[in-house]
Amino acid sequence: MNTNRLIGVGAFLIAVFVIVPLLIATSGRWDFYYTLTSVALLAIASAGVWLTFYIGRINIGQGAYALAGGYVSAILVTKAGFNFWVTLPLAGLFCAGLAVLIGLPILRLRGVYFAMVTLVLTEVGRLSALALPVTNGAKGITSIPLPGELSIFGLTLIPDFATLQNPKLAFYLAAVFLMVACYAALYRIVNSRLGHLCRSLQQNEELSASIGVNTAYLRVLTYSISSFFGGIAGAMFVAISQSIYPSSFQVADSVNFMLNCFLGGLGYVFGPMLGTLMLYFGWDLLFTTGRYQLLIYSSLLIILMLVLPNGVLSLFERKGGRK
Amino acid sequence: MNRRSLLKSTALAAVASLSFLGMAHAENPVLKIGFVGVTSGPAAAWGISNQRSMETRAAWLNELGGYEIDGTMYDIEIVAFDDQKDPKRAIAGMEKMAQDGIHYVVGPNVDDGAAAVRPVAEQNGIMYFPYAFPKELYTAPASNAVLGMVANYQSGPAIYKYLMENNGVKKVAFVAANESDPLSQRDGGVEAAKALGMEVVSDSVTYQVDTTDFTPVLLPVIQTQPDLLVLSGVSPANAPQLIRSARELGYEGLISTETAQDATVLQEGAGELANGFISVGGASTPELASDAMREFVDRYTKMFGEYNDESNTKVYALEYILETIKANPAAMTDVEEFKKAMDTFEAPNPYMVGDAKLSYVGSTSFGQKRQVSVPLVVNVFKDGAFETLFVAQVD
Amino acid sequence: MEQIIANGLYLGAQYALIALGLTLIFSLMNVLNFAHGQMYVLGGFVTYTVVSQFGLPFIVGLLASAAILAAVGAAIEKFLFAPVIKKSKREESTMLLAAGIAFFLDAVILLVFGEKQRGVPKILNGVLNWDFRIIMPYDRILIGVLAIAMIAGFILFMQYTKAGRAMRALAQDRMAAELMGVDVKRYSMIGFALGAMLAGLVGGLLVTITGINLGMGGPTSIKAFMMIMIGGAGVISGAIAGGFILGMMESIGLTLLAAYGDITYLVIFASLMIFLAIRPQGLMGKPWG
Amino acid sequence: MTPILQVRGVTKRFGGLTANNDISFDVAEGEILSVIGPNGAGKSTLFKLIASFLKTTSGEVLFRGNRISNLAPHKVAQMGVVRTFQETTIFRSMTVRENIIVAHHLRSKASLLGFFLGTAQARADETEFGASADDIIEFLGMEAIRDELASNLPQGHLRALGMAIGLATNPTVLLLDEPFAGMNHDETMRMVSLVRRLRDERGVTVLLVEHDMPAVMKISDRIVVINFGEKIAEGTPAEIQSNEKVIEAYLGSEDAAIGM
Repeated sequence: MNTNRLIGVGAFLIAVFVIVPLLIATSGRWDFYYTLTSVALLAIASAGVWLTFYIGRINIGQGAYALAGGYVSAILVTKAGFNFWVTLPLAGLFCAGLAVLIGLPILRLRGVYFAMVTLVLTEVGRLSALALPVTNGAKGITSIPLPGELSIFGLTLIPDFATLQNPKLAFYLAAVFLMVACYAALYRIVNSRLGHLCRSLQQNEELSASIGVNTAYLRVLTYSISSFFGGIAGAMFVAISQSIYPSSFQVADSVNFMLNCFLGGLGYVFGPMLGTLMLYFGWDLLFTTGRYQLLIYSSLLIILMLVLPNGVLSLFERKGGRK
Repeated sequence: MNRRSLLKSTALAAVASLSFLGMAHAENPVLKIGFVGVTSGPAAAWGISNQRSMETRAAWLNELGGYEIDGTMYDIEIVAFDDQKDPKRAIAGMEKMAQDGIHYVVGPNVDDGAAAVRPVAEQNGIMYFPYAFPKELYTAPASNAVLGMVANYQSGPAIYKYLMENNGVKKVAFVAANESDPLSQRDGGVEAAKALGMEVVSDSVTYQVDTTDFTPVLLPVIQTQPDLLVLSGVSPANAPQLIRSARELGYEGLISTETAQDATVLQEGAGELANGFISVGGASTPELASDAMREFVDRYTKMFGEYNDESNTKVYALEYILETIKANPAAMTDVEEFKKAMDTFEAPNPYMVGDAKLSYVGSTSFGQKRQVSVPLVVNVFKDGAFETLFVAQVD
Repeated sequence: MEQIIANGLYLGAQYALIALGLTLIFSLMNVLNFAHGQMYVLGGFVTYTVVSQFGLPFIVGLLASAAILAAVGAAIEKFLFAPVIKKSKREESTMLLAAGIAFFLDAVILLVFGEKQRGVPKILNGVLNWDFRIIMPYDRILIGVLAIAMIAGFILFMQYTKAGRAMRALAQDRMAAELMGVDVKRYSMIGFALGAMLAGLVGGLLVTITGINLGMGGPTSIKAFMMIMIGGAGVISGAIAGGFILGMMESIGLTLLAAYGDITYLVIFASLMIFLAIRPQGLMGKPWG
Repeated sequence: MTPILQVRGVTKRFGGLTANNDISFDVAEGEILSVIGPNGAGKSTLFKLIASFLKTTSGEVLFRGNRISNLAPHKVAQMGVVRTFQETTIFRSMTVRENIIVAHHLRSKASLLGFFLGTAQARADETEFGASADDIIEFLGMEAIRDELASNLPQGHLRALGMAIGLATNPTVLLLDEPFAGMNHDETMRMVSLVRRLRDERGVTVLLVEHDMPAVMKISDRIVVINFGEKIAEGTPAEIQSNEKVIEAYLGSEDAAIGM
C-alpha cells in the first residue's frame, strides 16, 4: 500500500516535471505551458475551496482572496520595490489574516447562508478594489515587472525571469512546484488529526464541540489556510499577466473554483486538481467548436453530473473505500 | 461498466464532431488572423460584433478569390477565441494564437484583458488591436498594441467642443457603470471637459451594470440640472434604459456617449425618447457610407441575420492588418516589419465616400503611431436611425 | 423623500417576485437554483419574441413566458435535479448541476435570441408627475401593480389550494409530508415549475421597461440570493420582505450616497454581511434553514 | 463527600416561556444520578444547560467549585464534563473506530501543527489513541462492528457508539441523554449494566436524563424529579417511588405509569 503510494507520487512528479516539458518540446505545443500553468494555479485556489468544503462549508468567495493576494503582491512589487518571491508568501499570509477577520463572524453561518455570503464577498472584493486608493481603482496596476532573482548568501535559487530564454517554462515549473507543495500540505492536513477534526466538524458540529473540539477556532484556522491558498494563486497569476484589475478575479472565478471541487469529487484530496484540469482544459479543447462552445461545454457538465454526481474520482472508488 | 461505456461514447462523439468542425477547405494559401475577445456571457455583444465583422469581411474576400499580397492570393481565415471576459483566459487565447503561428490579433475587448495579454504578445511577436483605452498599452515601452478605434479622450473633447460652440452647453454631468472601463472613461471625460472650461456638475454617480431601474441612479444627477449628460463607456444594453429614465425624469438637455451604439437597440429600448442622443459611430450613415460599406452591411446581415451598428467601427481592424501587410509583405511573419510599415502606411478608405485615407495615428496621445485612423463620426439618433452630426479626424 | 419610497416600492415589487420563485424552489428541494436569473432572462426573451416578432399583444407574451418557463422548470426538475438528488452523497452537489444549467441556458439564449439588448415598445405612455415630488411613468406604475397582484395571487394560491397546501407541508418537513400522503415527487416538480414560471413572468413584465439581454441572468441570481438571505431562505414572507428591503436599500443608498459614487453597493453588501453575522437565519428564517 | 457537580438556582426562559425555574441539586463524585419528569417537563433544557449547550437566564452550574455554565461547550468538555446525544448524533461517514479515535481529541499532547508535521509526540499520541479506542471497543463489546461505517449501524449500536465517543474524551462526569429511549427490555438491561460498569470500572460520575422508569429505578443512586420546569422531589429510588407529589405529577399527565 505504502510503496504503491510512493510510486504514484513519484510517477506524478516525473510526469509534471519531466514528461510534460518533454512532450511539449517534441510536439511544439508551447501554448500548453500557459494552459497547464493556469490549471496548476487555479487548482491551488480550488484546493482552498475544497478545504472549506471539508469542514462542511460551501465557499464561493475564493475569488476575493485571489484578488486580494494579487493586489498585495502587485502593490508590494510596484510601490515598495519588493522582490516578487518575497511577496508571494506575504500575499498568502495577508489573505490568511484577512480570512480570520472575515471568517470570525461569517463562519457562524452554515449551508446556503455561508455559500451566499461568500458569493457576496467576491463582489465586495471587486468593489473594494475599485473604491480603494491603494489599488489604483479602476485603472488597475499594469506593467508589473517579471519576478526577479531570488538568492540566499549569493546562491541563486531562482534566476531573474526577465533574463530567461523561456519564461513560460519557468512559470510552469514554479506553478507546478507550488501546486505540488500545496497539495502535499493539503494531503497531510487531511490525513493528520487536523483533517479528522475537520471531518468531525463537517459531519456534526455539536458533537464535535461535545468532545472538546474548539469548533470556532478550527473553522477559522481552516478557512484561513484555505484563503492562504487563494492568495498565493492570485499573486502568482499577477506575476504572469504583469497586471491586475478589480475584475481579474470575479464571481465567475469563485463559482469555477467551487465547480472544480464538485467535479473532481468532494471526498478526494486530489479531486479539485482533476476537476480544474477537466474544466479548464475542456473549455480550451472545445475552442474549435466556435459558437457552440458554451453549449457543448455546459451539456457535458450536466451529463457528467447526471452520470457521476459524486465527482469524477468516484469512478475509481471501490465499494466501501473512501480515499 | 455501463457508466464507463457511456462516458467513452460521449467522448468519442465529442472528438468526432471537433475534427469535423475543424476541417479546412481552401486551395489558396491561408493567412490566419486571430480574434481574442468575449463572445459569450454578459458582454457577448462586444466581441460578437467584432468577430462577425471579421468573418463577414473574410468570407467576402475569399469569395472574390482571396486577398492578394505580393502577387499571391491568400484565403483569409479568422481564428476566434472566446476569453469569457476573463483576463486569464485572454492570455490562454493569445498563447493559442501564437501556437497557430498567428501574428495579428484583433481584441481583447476590455482593459484588463488587453493589459494581461501584453507580455504574451510581445514575447511571441504578435500585433494586437484591442478595444481598450488605457494609454499605457500604446505608449512606449509597449509597442505591440494598436488601438482599434477612437478613444474617448479623443472623441470626448471633440464632442464637448462642438456642443459648446453649437448648443451653448456649459454644465456637464457624467454617469458611469461601476467597472474599470467606464470609470476610466469617465475620469478621462471629466478631465477633458474641465480643460475646455466646462462646469462639471456631477461626476460621482455610478451604477451596477445589472441595474433594472435607473430612476434612483439618475435622480441626483438630473437635480444638478446639467446641459449635457454624458454616459461614459455605456454598454449598448444600458444606454436605452438610461436615456429613457433621464427623459422620464423630465430631463430636457442633451445626452451623449463616446462609445458605439446600435440603432435597433436604441429604438426598441427607448423609442422616440432616444431622439437626439449623440454617440460615436463608424461611417455607415447614408451621407458617408461608400458602396463597399453598404455591401458589407448587406453581407453581414445575410450571414448572421441581423446587422449590428457597432460593427461600423469594428470592420476597420482587419482592413488595416491586411492593407499594411500588403504594403509591406515582409510583415506577414515579422511584426517588426509591420511596425516599420505603420509609420508611412497610407491606403484609401474603402468604407467611406470621398478620398478618406487609412493611416496610423496616435502621436499626440501616445507619442507613437499606435492607433488606426478611423473617421470620428459623431452621430445623432433620430427615429430609429443615426444621422451624422459632424466628422472629425484624430491625429 | 416620496420619490425614494416610490422607487423603492417599485423595485421591491419586482425583486420580491423574483425572490419568491427562488425561495420556493429552495424550500421544496434544498436546491440553490443558480439558473434562476437565466430563467428570468429566458422569460423576457419569450415575451419579446411574441410581442415584437409575432406582433401579438403583451398579455399573450406574458402568458407564453409563464407557460414555457413552467414547462422548462418541470423538465429540469424531472430529468435533472430529481435523479441527481437521488444519487448524490452530498446535497450540495446539486449546485454543480444548477451552475451547469445556468451555463446551458446562457448558451441556448445566445444561440436562439442573439447577443443584443432587446426591448418591446412601451405599453403605456405618459408620466405621473405629482408636483415634482413623485415622478413615475405610468407603465412603471402598471408593472409595479401587476407585480404586487402576482405576489398576492401566489400567496393566495399557496394558502388556499390543495397544491399550495401540499407544497407548504413539503417545505415544512419532507418526511412528514410523505407520511401524510403528499405525492412528494409530483409536488417537487410542480413547485419547481412554479418557481421557474415566476422568474419567467418577471422577465416578461420587465421587458417592457428595462428590456432584456443575455447578461442579466447572473447578476439577477446574485440579487435574488441576497434577498432570500435577508428574509430567510425558504420562507415565503421572508422572500417578500427581502425583496422590498433590498429595493428600499438601493433606492435610499443611491440617493444618499450618490455623492460618494462607487460605494452604494459596497455599503449594501457590507451591511448585509454584518446583518447575517448577527442574525444568521435572516429576518424570518428558521435557524440554519 | 463533596459534590462534584452543583446545580444552583438554574433558570432558563425562552421569551415568555419558563423552561426551567430555579432548579438546584448536587451530584456527588462516583454517583449515578437521574433526572426524570413527564414529557415537556424541561429535562432536555436542563441537560443542555448543564453541558452549556444553552446559556442560562440566571443561576449557575459548578464543576468542582468552578463555574461551567455559559462557557463554550468545548471548554466544558475540556474540564471533564461531557455529554452524549439522544439520537443518531455520530460522525456518520467514519467507521466506528475512527469515530472513537477522533473523540480522543482532548487527550492529545501534541499540537495541531505537531500532528501536521508528524512529530514523535504526535505519532505517540496516535498510537495511544488507537490502543485506547480498541480498549473502549472491547469494553463496550463492539468488536464485531469495529470497522463498520457508522451510517450503516442499527439503532442499538448507535447508542453504544455515542457512549464510546463520550468515553473516549476521558470524562469525569458523563451526561447521558435518554440512554434507554426506544430500547426493548433486553437491550435496556444490557445498557443498565453497562452504565454501572462505567461507574464501577472507570470511576465515571454519571448524570442521566431519562424517561424509562423501571430502568431509572434500577440504575440510580439518587433521582431528581422535575415537572413544569421546577424540581418537585429528590431522593433515593425508594423515596421517589413513595413521594406523593411525584405520583400526582405522573398520574396527572397522560404519561406512562411510574413503574411500581
